[in-house]
Order: sequence, then C-alpha cells, then structure tokens
Amino acid sequence: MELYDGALDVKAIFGRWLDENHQSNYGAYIPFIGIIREEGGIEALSFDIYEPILRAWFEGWEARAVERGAIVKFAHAIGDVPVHTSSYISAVFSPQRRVALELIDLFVEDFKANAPIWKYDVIGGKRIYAEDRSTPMAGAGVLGE
Amino acid sequence: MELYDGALDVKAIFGRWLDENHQSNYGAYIPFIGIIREEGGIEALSFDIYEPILRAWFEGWEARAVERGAIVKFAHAIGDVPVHTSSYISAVFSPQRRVALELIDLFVEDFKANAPIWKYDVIGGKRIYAEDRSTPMAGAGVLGE
Amino acid sequence: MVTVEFLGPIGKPPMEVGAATLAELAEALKRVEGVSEWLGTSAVAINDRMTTDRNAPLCDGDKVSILPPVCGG
Amino acid sequence: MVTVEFLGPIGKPPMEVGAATLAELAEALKRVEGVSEWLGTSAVAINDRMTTDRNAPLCDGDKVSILPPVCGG
Repeated sequence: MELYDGALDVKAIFGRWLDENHQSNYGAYIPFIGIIREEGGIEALSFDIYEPILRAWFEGWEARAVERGAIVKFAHAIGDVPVHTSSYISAVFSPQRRVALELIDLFVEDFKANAPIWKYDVIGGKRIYAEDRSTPMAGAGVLGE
Repeated sequence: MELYDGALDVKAIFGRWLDENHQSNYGAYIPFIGIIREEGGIEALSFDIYEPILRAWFEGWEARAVERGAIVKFAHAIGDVPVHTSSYISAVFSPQRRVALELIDLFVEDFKANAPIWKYDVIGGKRIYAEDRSTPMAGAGVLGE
Repeated sequence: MVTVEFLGPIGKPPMEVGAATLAELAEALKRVEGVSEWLGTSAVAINDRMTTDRNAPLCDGDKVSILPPVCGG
Repeated sequence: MVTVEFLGPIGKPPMEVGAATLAELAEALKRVEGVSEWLGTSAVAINDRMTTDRNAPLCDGDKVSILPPVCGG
C-alpha cells in the first residue's frame, strides 16, 4: 500500500513492483492503471483518504490473495491529480494466469466499492464532491432511520 | 502486434504503450505480463510463431475492441526466453474500467487458446514440445478420421 | 463522551457526544444540521473497525468515524 | 498440386500433394508417417485463412497449413 501526494509516477511504480518480484517465480503480473479522463470540464480530480481503515481493508485483501498463492499491491494519490495522469494503480502477481485475472477484477471492483476514498471534481479551482459516482460502502446506513 | 527475438523488455514496452496513449483519454490501462516460471528443471521456454495467421487473429481482436471503444496490444517473444523473464505482454486501453477488465480476460484466454504459437521446454539445451500444456485450436480436426 | 469524526465530503469538525450505543448516537446525530442527511448512506467505524451493529456499545473515549459514499480509483 | 506446410512441432518439410478438396488431402496425409498422428488435433488454413470445411476446394498452387495444438503466452 503506497499513498502519494498528487499524480502517480506510473512507470516507476510499475517497474519497482516488477523488480521486487523478479525472483518470486510468479508467472503473471497484472497491473490496473487508472488514468484521469478529461470530461465534464474538469481540470483534475482530487481525493481524500482515511488511512487507518484503508490499511485494514488492504490487509484483508493481502490475506485473501495469499490463500490463492498470490499477492496484491496498490498505490493511490491524495489531493489533486490533473487530467491524463494517474491516480491509482493496483496489481496482482500470481503463479497462475486464471488466479491473476480473477483477482485483479475482484480487487479493483472492491477497491472502488469499499476503499475509504472520496473523490472530487476540480473545476475552476473548486473542489466538488463526485456524489453521482460515489456509492455507499458495504454496511452503510447503520445510523439511518 | 510486436514480435521480438528472445525475452521482452517489459518496462520499455509498458512505458511506450503508456506514452502512445497519453492524450487518448482512456481511463483504464491493463497490461498482462507473462513471466517464465522456473519449474520442471527448465532453463527457458522457446516459441515458434506463424505470423500470417497470428496477424489475422489479432486484427479480429482489434475490430472487436474498437466496437467497445477500446484498443488491444500485444508483444510476444520468438525463440528462447530464459526463466524469470517475460515472453508475452497483452494490454487493453479503455475509457471504462468494466470494459477493460472484461476484455483483458477474454483477450488473454483467447490468445492462449487460438494464437498460432507453439511452446517448447528447454532442458539441457534441448527443445521439447510442451504437448501437455498445448490445446487444439478452435475448429481443429478437419483432416481427422 | 465519544468523539465523532466526519470523513470526506461531510466537511464537519469532530464532535464530542454522550451516547452508550450506536443507536443512541444516531438519535443525537439526526438532530445535527449538515450531518443528518448523510446518515442513511454512511458506513460507521468504532476505533477504526467497521461495524454494522446498531447495538454496539460505546465507551468513554471511543472514536466513531462516519464514512460517506466512496469512489476510489 | 498444393503445397502443404507443417507448423510448429510437426517438424516436417513442406510437401507437394495432388488433391482437389481438403477431404482428398486428408486421405493422402493419413498415409504419411509423422503426419497422420497430428491430423485429429490440428487446425487447417488455406492460403493463410482458417477453415473448418472438409469440402473446401483446393486449386493448383494453394498453400495449406497444418496447425497443431498451440500454447502461446
């Protein structure tokens, strides 16, 4: 788990993860690179993160990956990330192709749904919560009604 | 489609594909990196490729990807590839996360099943057809019986 | 007293609230402007552990975090 | 005459065969040692286009490729 102020250095992170696992005898390495799209007049997206719960969420995933002989990695940006740059990289290393393909899908989707990260559009220097793209976390609403 | 003699320069290929699409406004980039595992006493794997049909297979995939607003890429090695190095990289770029995750899975699996590539174990300098890991292509057996 | 933290876009400073369970805390937060509208869609953590138990007891000094809808990546 | 190419591990040099259809070619190849055992699991291309039609006609000068089981990646 790696958190950075602003846009990620995609090539450096990709290459370092590759090098770190050079002798690990994994047969498949699948990174997912999330890049900020230029749309809706935004100049950047911006992110808040709550680190203690993000760490606990990720530790749960590390344990699930180990059960399948794999490892998971991720890096995410904090604060503003300009369009056409990267805010997010996840990756799976696994001995087997199938495990890697299945895990990257589950991992990326669960990240989207349950990692404690809040997204804002940055338009004209203003930070606007991306309410329409945000979803309640699993178990949300305990304090409702 | 890129074919190389021997192991792939993973970082160079990954970085070049990223740079080429820097202004394309894709939101997701998912490469799949295949790495030669050390197992069964091999020192390398070795590959034969039949390029005309590989090209036709890939053009079919390019068309399918375009229909979903995405692009596909791949690089593969010809000849010997030592253990712990890479023989194969595929990638998908897509505006959407879901499309990218679905396409990389389908593309990698179809590559395995239908790209005209033959794999050999290299043990003690000898090249032994990986018969147990090979599968008949779609439509195989026309000349059988 | 427990400390209630409002994360992300809720944009409120932390509050000290007297409550013995999450259900009691919910009653108190319902009356807070700028907070009540987030309760139905927010998840909750006590001392940085997620919980879905409305009857979870709260102790003096506990930290309760309110996590509104997320969108990482 | 058509030219038959044996790809990958079949490891045979190309052959010239007289055959008017793939079915006729199959009859001829069945009798070739080191080739017959690959026929049941191999795919076929005529002039670099894959085909699954046993009745596909063959013309003088056509190239037929025999593609044994694959394993890319």
